[in-house]
Amino acid sequence: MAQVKLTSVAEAMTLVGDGDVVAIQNMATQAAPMGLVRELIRQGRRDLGAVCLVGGIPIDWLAAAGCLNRLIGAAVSMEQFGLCQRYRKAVEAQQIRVEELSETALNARLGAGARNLPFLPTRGLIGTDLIAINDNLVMLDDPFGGLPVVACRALVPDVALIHCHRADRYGNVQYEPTALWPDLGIMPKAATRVIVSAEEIVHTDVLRRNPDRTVLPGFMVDAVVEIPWGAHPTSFNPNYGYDTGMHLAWTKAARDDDATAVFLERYVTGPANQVEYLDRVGGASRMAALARWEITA
Amino acid sequence: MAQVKLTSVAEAMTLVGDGDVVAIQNMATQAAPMGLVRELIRQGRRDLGAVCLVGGIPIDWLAAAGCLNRLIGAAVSMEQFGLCQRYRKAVEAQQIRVEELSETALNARLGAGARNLPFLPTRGLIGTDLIAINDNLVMLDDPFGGLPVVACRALVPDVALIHCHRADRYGNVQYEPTALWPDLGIMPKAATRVIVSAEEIVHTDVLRRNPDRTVLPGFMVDAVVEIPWGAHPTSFNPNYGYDTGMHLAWTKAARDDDATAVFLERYVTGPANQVEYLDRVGGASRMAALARWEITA
Amino acid sequence: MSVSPTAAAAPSAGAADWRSSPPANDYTVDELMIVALSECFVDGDQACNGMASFIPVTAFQLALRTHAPDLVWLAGAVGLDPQPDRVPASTLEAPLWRNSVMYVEQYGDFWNFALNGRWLQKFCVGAAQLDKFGNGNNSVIGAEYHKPRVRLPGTAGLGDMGSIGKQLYYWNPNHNPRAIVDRVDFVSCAGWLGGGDERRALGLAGGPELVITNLCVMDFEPTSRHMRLKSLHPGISIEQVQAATGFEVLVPDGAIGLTRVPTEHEVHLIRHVIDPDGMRLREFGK
Amino acid sequence: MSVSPTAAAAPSAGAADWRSSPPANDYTVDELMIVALSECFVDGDQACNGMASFIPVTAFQLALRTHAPDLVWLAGAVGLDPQPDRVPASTLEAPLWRNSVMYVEQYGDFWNFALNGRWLQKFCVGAAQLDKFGNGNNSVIGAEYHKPRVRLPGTAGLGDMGSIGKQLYYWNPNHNPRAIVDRVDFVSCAGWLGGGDERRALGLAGGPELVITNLCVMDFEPTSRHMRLKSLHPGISIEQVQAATGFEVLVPDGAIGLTRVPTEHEVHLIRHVIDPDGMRLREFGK
Repeated sequence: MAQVKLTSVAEAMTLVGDGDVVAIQNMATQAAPMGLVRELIRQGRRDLGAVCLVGGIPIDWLAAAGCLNRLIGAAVSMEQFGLCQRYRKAVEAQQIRVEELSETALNARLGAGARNLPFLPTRGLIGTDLIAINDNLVMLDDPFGGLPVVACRALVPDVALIHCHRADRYGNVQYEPTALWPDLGIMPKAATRVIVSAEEIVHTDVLRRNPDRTVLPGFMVDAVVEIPWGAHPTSFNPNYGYDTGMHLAWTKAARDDDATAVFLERYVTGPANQVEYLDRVGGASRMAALARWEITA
Repeated sequence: MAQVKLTSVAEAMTLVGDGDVVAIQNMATQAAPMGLVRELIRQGRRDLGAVCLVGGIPIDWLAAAGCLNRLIGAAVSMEQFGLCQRYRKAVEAQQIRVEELSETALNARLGAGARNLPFLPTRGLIGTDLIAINDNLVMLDDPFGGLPVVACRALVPDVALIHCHRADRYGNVQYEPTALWPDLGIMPKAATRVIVSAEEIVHTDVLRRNPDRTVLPGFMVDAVVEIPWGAHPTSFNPNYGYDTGMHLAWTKAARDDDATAVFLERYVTGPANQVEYLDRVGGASRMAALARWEITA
Repeated sequence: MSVSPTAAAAPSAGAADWRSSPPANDYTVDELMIVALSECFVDGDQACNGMASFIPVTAFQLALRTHAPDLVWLAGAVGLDPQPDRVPASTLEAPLWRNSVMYVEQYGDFWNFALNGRWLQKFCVGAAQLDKFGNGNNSVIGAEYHKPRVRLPGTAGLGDMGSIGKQLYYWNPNHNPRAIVDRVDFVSCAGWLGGGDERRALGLAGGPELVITNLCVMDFEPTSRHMRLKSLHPGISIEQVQAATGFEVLVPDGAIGLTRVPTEHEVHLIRHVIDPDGMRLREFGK
Repeated sequence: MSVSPTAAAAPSAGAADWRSSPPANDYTVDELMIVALSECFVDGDQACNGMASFIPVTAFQLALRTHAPDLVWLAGAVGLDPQPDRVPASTLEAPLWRNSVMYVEQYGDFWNFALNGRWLQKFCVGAAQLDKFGNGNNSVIGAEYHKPRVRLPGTAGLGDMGSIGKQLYYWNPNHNPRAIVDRVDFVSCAGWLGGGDERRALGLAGGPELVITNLCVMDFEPTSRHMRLKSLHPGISIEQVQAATGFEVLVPDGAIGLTRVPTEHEVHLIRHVIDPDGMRLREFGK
């Protein structure tokens, strides 16, 4: 299995087209593939649909940059840093349309997509107003005479964006022992294309030492890119914590259109590469502090 | 979570009643909870239904001892050691009735049981003769207009029997990094009661060193028993290989009713405990050879 | 076998103190709410928390250290039985999961546990809007879903937890008539729906049990399923509750009890052991 | 970045040899079958094996060492790209998974890959009975399912693989009229069903491609989907095939080709590198 998938971030992100549905790994302040997301913005992708379980700062930056016109997910929130204000304003201005799903319904839609099933059922959402407004959900009688279920139509995102601890050049992806969020468990299996950024690219023999930690086989991955600190400013357990200062700087900038534009230029579209980005957000000393989980207030 | 689940094998197996549906972890020659199964036979349980993905020697011993009257599973085979002859004869004599499912259909039935759903769908089995003869499978139209699916009715076994590498006294169960068979992934989550045997009972602090290796939380487990070499004569990777000599001795004995009775008395009902059992199957030197995976011819 | 003889005793350390401790004089409303919520959890319960859930997280840890040492806490739906140093700045980040016995994977495992009716009996809900029948809304404010006046974070796990047989415990540190309303603008967490038998008729077990606010504790009248005053926090009047609520709260006949005041021991645990950094005060905008 | 410059070259070591190696004089039928099956797998394919699959396992490893270094082998549906010492006594036990890049969990992961139409394109099927339309039977011999004359092991993964769009490659080291029959007693692996369009009408992609036995290689005529002779093993006649088959095998017009003879290099790899213990001979009752 020697097909090499290692490439540059610029090349990798050409696998995303305007209008694509893009599944983005993320949980509030955790584990977002930020290096990949910033490149999406730099390349000026438009009319994207984002899929996330609980999207945080990547959704807000994509919304602020005008890349999104729809979102499929269970929530958008930066937890302690509050709602994503640019996303919220775009929804309220009807620039982004939301398909809001419970967690089991999102998992069911993606699970059906991964397994080539037309739908999967859940018993979540029953009684809520979220079913009637969604063409991808329908009440279905149990053919065995039990209680009805909510059938959730298969969702096959065009692309999934994933960040991981290490990968080899063939796209085999490893995670350190840590909490695994649903995005990783099912998003890349449902998506047509998969782009992975890794803290580190290693020789395949390194992966063979811990085959239980490999979470995606190379044959599912279309492109892999080395991006150290690639989840910053979100956390990437156990390597580093989320960057409190960066989240606060964003929530402050996001209140104002001009400040938002300045922020995006400085941190997203301005830096030519990951090294320049890291310099602008504080460089090696700040990364070392994040690695000690010191910036968590 | 200090509720203590640690008990004796004799006490634990009283959680299984005559007539129960018992899900048994196993894959051909691997990872069967043999210490628990032998105790089921010693206690003379009757009219059991066994659930297995691919059952091997535990199914054949239960069949030989007259404990089973039905089986739900995808296959029964000891792979290189051939078909399970006592099970086969009992089916051909209509003493055991078989509900034969493909692997996805069994996973769907158990998955629905675990998730309190009335059914889960699969696209496996379509076109085979296995659907029409099974009341727990029915063709169902896709409510979104796509291809039909096979709805698989929820299965909730009364008890699941699991063997693991280590557990604490509260029933938190750990596996070493190794192949995880579907039995472990879903059987104990679907079953009403869960009985676990462990190679070793350890302090909870030992589990806290590798929380990613914990596969079942104590709150799902009803009883935990320490049984070293508890999967013998099946393999338990990485600790030890399957016992070739013991499998061959069984396949020879199983050809003849008297030899079968002698075998069962000697190895199953005769030994009063695991120490006596291990003595009869070769003692410490043989176990050491199995730990080196030397007996694999 | 290597079981330490002290293992079983460890979780109930300090158990003697909490029963005999006198009421505190200097408790604050956050501590009162935490104690009231803590009392809802008993030995054998399994409970988990979501995002920004400082009051539930503190309440679970208080229960574990007092009356419910055998409570099972699945922190952030990820870390089983963790031993955090203190309540951290996030209730859904790694510092909460220190020394966990198990990491639970979300897609494969957490919802296996949660959907199964036997496990995770109780769930704490923070909702932007809550109505008289215990329905929650974290989706949108405004009449048209796709033209919202305010876009809220989204249903996340609430859209499941409301429908799959859990007992729901709402908490709200800011009891006001825009938050506790006659009818939610949009049902993103199923409560008693239109009241009466409507929820049960859909085959839904469980449902809203209690509402704990900065003013009072409320339950739901068993026939109508209408929100009802259960106890007033010390110093709060029925009129104050009524003025802060967007509908007429049911008031039972006879005297209304007072919410139990935290003991000195409970206040000590909350302030100095569980949450010395005062993260719980973030829920009060501090 | 720590990628070794030699990593990409490693899998194709010996690639020069296999193209120029002359036909072997002393090959045996097991080696002939393995080479024929090996040719079915090309770079980029993903393939997995089940229980007691010595011929497929040897064929995958032969393909990896010759014409298909980029074949992805998911050994026993568990170990990705392993480096076994030699073919072990079981094709579904740990010695096969030595040095795997990934362990695939069955419930959560393997069927995600297998059910998805894009991955695991080809599957090797060993069936107790195989019929003229490529339907397989590993369930029961006899007219009544619940009163079987012979209880076979069970459908296992075949009941899925036949229905979910895979290309099926049957192998049988003992071509005889009780194994290759007019109609299977029971369909536990869906082939071309009743022939013609019947399979496609059910929305099933994929289907039986080839049958490789100890006598010949057969495919399926594209319109009728009836089993058809493709090549004869050296020294075998059409009449011998016909006598060993439970129905009339289609014979195409013109000359029937011979199955390609293994090269000296292929024989060397099979006998001395891949399977020095001769585990493949177990399929021939040795």
